[in-house]
Amino acid sequence: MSERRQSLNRREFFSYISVAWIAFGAACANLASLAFRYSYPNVNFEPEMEFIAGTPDVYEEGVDERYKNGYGVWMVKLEGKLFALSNICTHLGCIPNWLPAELKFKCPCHGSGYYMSGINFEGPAPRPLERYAISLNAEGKIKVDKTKVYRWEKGQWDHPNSFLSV
Amino acid sequence: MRELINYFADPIRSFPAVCVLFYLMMKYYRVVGTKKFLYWSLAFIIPVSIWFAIDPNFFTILILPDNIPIIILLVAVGFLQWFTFYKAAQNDARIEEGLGPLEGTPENREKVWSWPNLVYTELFMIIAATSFLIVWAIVFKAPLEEPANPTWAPNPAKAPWYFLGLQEMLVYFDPWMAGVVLPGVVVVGLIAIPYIDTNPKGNGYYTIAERPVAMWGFLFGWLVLWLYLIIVGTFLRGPNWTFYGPFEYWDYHKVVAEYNVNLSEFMWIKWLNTAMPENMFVREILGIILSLGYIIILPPLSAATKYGKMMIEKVGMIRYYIFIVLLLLMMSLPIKMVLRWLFSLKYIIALPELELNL
Amino acid sequence: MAAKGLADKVRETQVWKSIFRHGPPDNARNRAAVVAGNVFLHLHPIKLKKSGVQLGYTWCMGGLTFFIFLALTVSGVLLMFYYRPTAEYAFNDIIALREHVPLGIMREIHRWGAHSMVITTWLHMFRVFMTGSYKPPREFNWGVGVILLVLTLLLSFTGYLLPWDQLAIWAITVGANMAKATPFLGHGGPGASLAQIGDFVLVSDKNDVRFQLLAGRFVGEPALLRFYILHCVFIPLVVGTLIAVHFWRVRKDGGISAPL
Amino acid sequence: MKKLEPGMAYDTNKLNKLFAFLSVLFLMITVWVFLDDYIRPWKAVQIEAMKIKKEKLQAKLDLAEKDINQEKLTELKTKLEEAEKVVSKRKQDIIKVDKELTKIGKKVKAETILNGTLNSQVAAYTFKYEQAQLKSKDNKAVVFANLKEFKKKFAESKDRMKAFQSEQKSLMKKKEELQAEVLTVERSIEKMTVTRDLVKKALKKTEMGPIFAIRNAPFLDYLDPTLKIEQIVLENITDDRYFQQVPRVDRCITCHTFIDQAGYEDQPNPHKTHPNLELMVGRDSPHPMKQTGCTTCHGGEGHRVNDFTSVAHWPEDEEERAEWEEKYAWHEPHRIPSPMLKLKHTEASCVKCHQGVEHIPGATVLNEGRQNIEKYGCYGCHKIEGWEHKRKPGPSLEKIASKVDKEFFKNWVWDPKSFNPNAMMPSFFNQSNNSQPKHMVKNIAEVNAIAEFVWEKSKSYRPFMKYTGGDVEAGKELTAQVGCMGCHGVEGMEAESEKINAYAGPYLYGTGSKVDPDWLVSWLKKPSHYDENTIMPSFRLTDKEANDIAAYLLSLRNKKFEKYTFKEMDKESRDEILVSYLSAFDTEEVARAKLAKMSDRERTLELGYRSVGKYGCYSCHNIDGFEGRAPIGPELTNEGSKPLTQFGFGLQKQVEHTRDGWIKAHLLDPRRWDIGIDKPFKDLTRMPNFYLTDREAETMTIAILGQVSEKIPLTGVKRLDADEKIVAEGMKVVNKFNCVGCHQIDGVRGDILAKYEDDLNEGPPRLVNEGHRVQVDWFHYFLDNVYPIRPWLSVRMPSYNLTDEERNQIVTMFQHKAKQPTLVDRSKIVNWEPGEKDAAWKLWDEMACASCHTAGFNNDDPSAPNLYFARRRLRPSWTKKWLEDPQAILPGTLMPNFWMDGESTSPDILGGDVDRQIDALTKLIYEFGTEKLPTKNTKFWSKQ
Repeated sequence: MSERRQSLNRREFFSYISVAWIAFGAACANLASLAFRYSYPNVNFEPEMEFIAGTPDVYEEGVDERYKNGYGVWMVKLEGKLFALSNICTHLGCIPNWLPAELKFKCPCHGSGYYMSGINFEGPAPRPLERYAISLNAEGKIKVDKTKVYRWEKGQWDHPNSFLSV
Repeated sequence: MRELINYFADPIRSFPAVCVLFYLMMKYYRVVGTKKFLYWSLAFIIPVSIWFAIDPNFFTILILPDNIPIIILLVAVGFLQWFTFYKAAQNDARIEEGLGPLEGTPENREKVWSWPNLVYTELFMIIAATSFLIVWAIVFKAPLEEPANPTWAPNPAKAPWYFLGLQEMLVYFDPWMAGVVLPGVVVVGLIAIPYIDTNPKGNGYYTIAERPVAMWGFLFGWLVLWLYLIIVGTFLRGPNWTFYGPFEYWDYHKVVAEYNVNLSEFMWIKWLNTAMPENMFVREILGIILSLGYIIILPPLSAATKYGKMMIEKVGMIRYYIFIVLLLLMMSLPIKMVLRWLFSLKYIIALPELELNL
Repeated sequence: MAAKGLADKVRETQVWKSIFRHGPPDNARNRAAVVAGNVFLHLHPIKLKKSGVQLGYTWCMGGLTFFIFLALTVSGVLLMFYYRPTAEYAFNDIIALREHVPLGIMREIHRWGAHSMVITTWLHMFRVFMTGSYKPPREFNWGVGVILLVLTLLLSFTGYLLPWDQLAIWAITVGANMAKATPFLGHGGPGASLAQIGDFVLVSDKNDVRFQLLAGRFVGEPALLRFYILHCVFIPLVVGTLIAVHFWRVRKDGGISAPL
Repeated sequence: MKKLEPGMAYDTNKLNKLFAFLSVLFLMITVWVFLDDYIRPWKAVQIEAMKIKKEKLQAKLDLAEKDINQEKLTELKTKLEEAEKVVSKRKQDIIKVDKELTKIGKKVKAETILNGTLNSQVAAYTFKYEQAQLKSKDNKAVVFANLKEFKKKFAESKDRMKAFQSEQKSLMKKKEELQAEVLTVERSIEKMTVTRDLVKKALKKTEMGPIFAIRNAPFLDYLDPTLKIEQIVLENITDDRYFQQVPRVDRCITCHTFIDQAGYEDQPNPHKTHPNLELMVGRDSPHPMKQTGCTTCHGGEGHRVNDFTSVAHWPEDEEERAEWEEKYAWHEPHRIPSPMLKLKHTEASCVKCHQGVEHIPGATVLNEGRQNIEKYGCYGCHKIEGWEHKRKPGPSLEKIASKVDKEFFKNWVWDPKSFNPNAMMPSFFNQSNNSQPKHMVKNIAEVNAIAEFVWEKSKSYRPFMKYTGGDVEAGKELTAQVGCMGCHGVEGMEAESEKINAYAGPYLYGTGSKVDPDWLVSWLKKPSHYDENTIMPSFRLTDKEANDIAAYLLSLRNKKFEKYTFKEMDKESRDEILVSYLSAFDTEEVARAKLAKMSDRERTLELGYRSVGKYGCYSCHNIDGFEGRAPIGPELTNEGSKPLTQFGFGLQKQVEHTRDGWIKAHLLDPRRWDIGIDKPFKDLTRMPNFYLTDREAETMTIAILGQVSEKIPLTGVKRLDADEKIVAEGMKVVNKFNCVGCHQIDGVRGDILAKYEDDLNEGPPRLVNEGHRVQVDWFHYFLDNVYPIRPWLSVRMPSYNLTDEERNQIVTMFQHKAKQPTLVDRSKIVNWEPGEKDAAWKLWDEMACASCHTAGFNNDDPSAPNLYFARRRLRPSWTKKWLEDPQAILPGTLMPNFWMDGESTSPDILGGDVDRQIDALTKLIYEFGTEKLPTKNTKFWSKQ
């Protein structure tokens, strides 16, 4: 067998065929990566993850529910901090209610309760509610970015983007 | 010059011309099937095509994205048709010399390995085809018109290009013929071909001399009745399905004088100069007789001729009759076309009461 | 040389050997083994007549038709990621495919591929006729081929509606109106008016073949869904099956034709 | 040829070479796909936008830096250092507090754990207890005891926790106090630099560094690209997909990046800010971008982004077209039902959402166009939805015989402009398509027949007054003064007429050659006597005044026109036309037989009748016998959506092949489509020529373009509230009687004021918030019993012939526009506080009110309204506002402001309190005011 191979012009054989297979492989890989890229849409129609929530002075101390239904966010002003609290229960993803009389969030599904700050204190919830990134834009308006999440148990609530000092 | 071409492109004139061309081509296929002919015709066709394409009106139709496949098809068919003639001419010459076809020579009958011969060839074709498709896709965007609107029809409303031959037939036949019966006959006829054609020669190699009937019949249907009609339907039919020359602007308001008369009207009003009979079958009696005669009486009559007898001897009664009926049905299209052009004949049988118009 | 040595070492590993059960296909045994042992390649015979590999003889149109069918399947499946066959979204989704979906030529590949497949099918049949390859023993396979041709046209035709633009619905309207004229089965066809018992109309615009095709009297949303299913599921399955038959019979009827 | 290996069809080497070649080609093509997909034109635009933004932010940053008071900043910084020193002295204390904080933190944490455990125990025992109760288990009591125990513990733990937490808080506060100096200084530094820091942050985002490159690299751009397609999804506005209405998606902002951000006005397109952000696009405007979108107004294909042309941009003019063709390879987009409107036509779209109103604020060109449609009465012949309530544009011809001479009538119909260059009546004859002699003969026959027919139908009318001759000069002055020019242009006062551009009534030109003197004087005196439906009001002229005005108008003669004699009817032509009518459904023979049975007179009248129908005279004029006939022209309601292929361009190659091109060309010369086309006489285009100016045609084109079939969901359109609906209805009446010809209503129109540029006070009063000014019952009374209010005016408020409903609509219109209640309880206005009344009289004297409002106080000529009638007329709340600052309500008014800048001119009365002074004065006016209303003969100076 090796003798037969010797009889071929080996260098030529190897060079052309390897160029051919490498180029062919690369082209196929190219097409495959295109197909991969194809599965990520460039535009989507989900509710916007970023929204402008007015100026800081519109909020009073306490929980503000005006962005809850549209964007799923409570704007909470507490002890000189304004933050955007997620309205998704950390237990099984239900939507808790804000009970202004008892000053707590109470989840109707399994009874998890959270303080105004988002810290859980009763029921099965394993951890506090999440906070979203909040910042001021160049016009001085509040921008809430739901793509960035800050979690208490990771010590992220001290991150400068997780609250606004007011 | 352009006016002249516009004038001659009208199916009334171009159809006979195409038929004549077809006749010449088949008759002198050995002249056509030479490289010299190919070069000369290329030398002629390429500048002429360029000249055609320069015309803005023709160009707009030409580069409609959905018309590109037709151009590709035409180029491919043009070349391959020449190529078959070329091969057939070679083979036929060899056969006359008693050498047998090229495909049958010992070196071509030699068995070769699928790997790498066949597998590589296929791979190359796949790569080439993929590349071609991608380039085509990049260069030409798929058409997209206004959103579907059931209340407003675009003008012209055309079927996909591969059905334009059928749509062109609609000019001459009612939908049940052009859209149902004739396509059905085409499919049935195609399936029937191997069973009718008992000629054992020409299996596995290009030849024309050895199977003239099959070749003339098939190529006439394929080139003239199918492809030519697609060309007409695509390039020469504009708004209102009116004829437009290749260099003509598609003016929506073009009006063509056209008034067609039924055979029964010819008969009763023009020839007999009486009123139309009340009974519809009586009214259409001539058409009915002619049509039935065409399909029922012509076959036995033809069987009695010299050619008929010869064929029956070769293939047997049943095959002969099936063949003849299919042939007659195929020929009904050019016959109807010619009748329309010569006599403005609308229907041979006009029974709108039964939706039966022929 | 070092590279060559490495290559040889790779070839001797258990993994390589488990995948490629034979050596490089440069001798008779391996050439046979590679074709016979590979599920994709074993469609081919191990050896075939020389004319069968010559492009001048085969034009490779049948093979291309099959390849384009595969390419259409892949691109079609990918298109289904972004296309919803509803009157509400169909047109907008087609615009999206051009305007913002990544790889903006997917639709073009599919559409031009479809046209190509029609062309290659025709040319394949043209070649088969020219070489008389339908003659015994291949009569049946020619018939299968004719049916595949019809199905190819139907595939293309059903797909024509999906962009849901004026071109689409009016082309389908023109096409579907021919079904209306089917003798005895379409309400505008000859003989339909005979199929009537008193007031009871057997063939009318709401129960004839066109209605069956469109699921309505005109091209509307039900027709869109129906054509979508026909285009994406039903016809491709039938075509796939018939292609298998067609290939099988090519092998069983003595491979690619050649002079007897 | 090389000998091949056995079993081989090809040389393996050659195969490999070919394979290599094809593979490399394949690879290159796949790379091409990648690039083709990656390179999209909008990306370049966005990069450009980033650069622009960077420049702008840089400038802003420089400004912010400059704004920061550097001296103060350094001062603060030194202060900070000092503060730090102070604080560092308390280091020990801080450390101590920190330690305590850690300790207490630990305690809190421990307690939290305990608390949590107890909480769960409580929950668990609650459940257990409930179950035990439910199933009546034996251990109920034990469980309950446990539950109680845990509850107690939980409560205790909670208490402890609260204690710890409050301790924690106080410690934190303590720590803050210890650091107080530093914190305060830090805070004030931050306050100073906050703007700068924000801008800096934003500037950082415009950097195009390696991260930017990676985020937007091919293939990797799925991660989180910064260059991306931006879109607005409009739930309230839909695309018509014919089977479905689909929320519209506009992606225009992908390239028009700063369209809603102020500050980019100086940039070229597409980066320019939208003009007039307060009205359009701006976040706080009535049409915010996210709700209104872009294509709603501009049209075009908003969902497309890849190609300048496919978006269906449309150039403004030839110049821009050429520019685009070069710059963007623009061409006319194909297969687009509605391309973008030309920029100058954008206002057409307002109509889509603002329906049922006569006037769309801000849409100046559109309003002008609609006004022109009203002026020329397009709606008479063409149905337009929403215009059905308009009266017929032309005068009634039911009694025409008594008004003008038949010869005049014929000549007028033949060519109105030759009599009156400003005639609004369009020209039907001698146009480009019917000026051939063979057509003229027939046209002349038709006009003769029309005249005969109209005279035949004309009812008899006898003027109730005789013209007795008058003073031409006095008449001219009266014509100029009383207010005729609010509705009429007048010959002899061309300059003023042009300024006012009135159109509700005809331009009075050559009147002497036109009308019967007796008719004229009767008409002036009492228009409704001749035509009870006329909108022409009575000016309450004395007989002398009427005669004087008539004398002036009769002195206007068109001598040239008077000499015209109209050609006799060619009877053969008449018969020929009649035959063509009669043979519509019959053979010519039958038609001729029918004709033969008719007398000569009958034939003429028949042709007259047919011709009135043919030319649609009845669409604009009331003619007996044509009541209820459908208008003659095609409906224009959806003209703006009509497919282009349905417009016949004839042989007019120079007309732009667009909707607007056709419409404008059609308006300028409707007969042009017949040029070069052979049509039978009866099929010639009949739309008459209005000889419009280019501007008129342009604005009308815009108004017509807005008539589209597009459906906007109710949630998307401007919906009128209860008040606005009433206002819209009332405005229809106001426009019908052309009140706006004289009165400017809240800033709109008041055409005649153009005549009083020098002193607006001489013109008809501007009505600002009129519904707030006057009382409803007074208004009703006034409209029916007009009496002079402002003694200095020579222009008169005429008396209209209003129905009760119309009067009601006008009054409620003003009332609801001002959002006022219907009635004012006048009995409760005046309730004097002790001493207030005296103070009021004192003010009255000090301000010398009676020096202008003299009526009833002295015998001087009044130069201001009679205040005795103010009680019934004015609303007290308005009166106060008026007194407070008349200029704010009616700039330029002669009423002085006595409380300039909130300071009284009489500081010693009522303590100089502005509000109390105004209150007192108001009360005074209502105190001495009378409940009786004046009549038209009431003198200005009368107390009653």
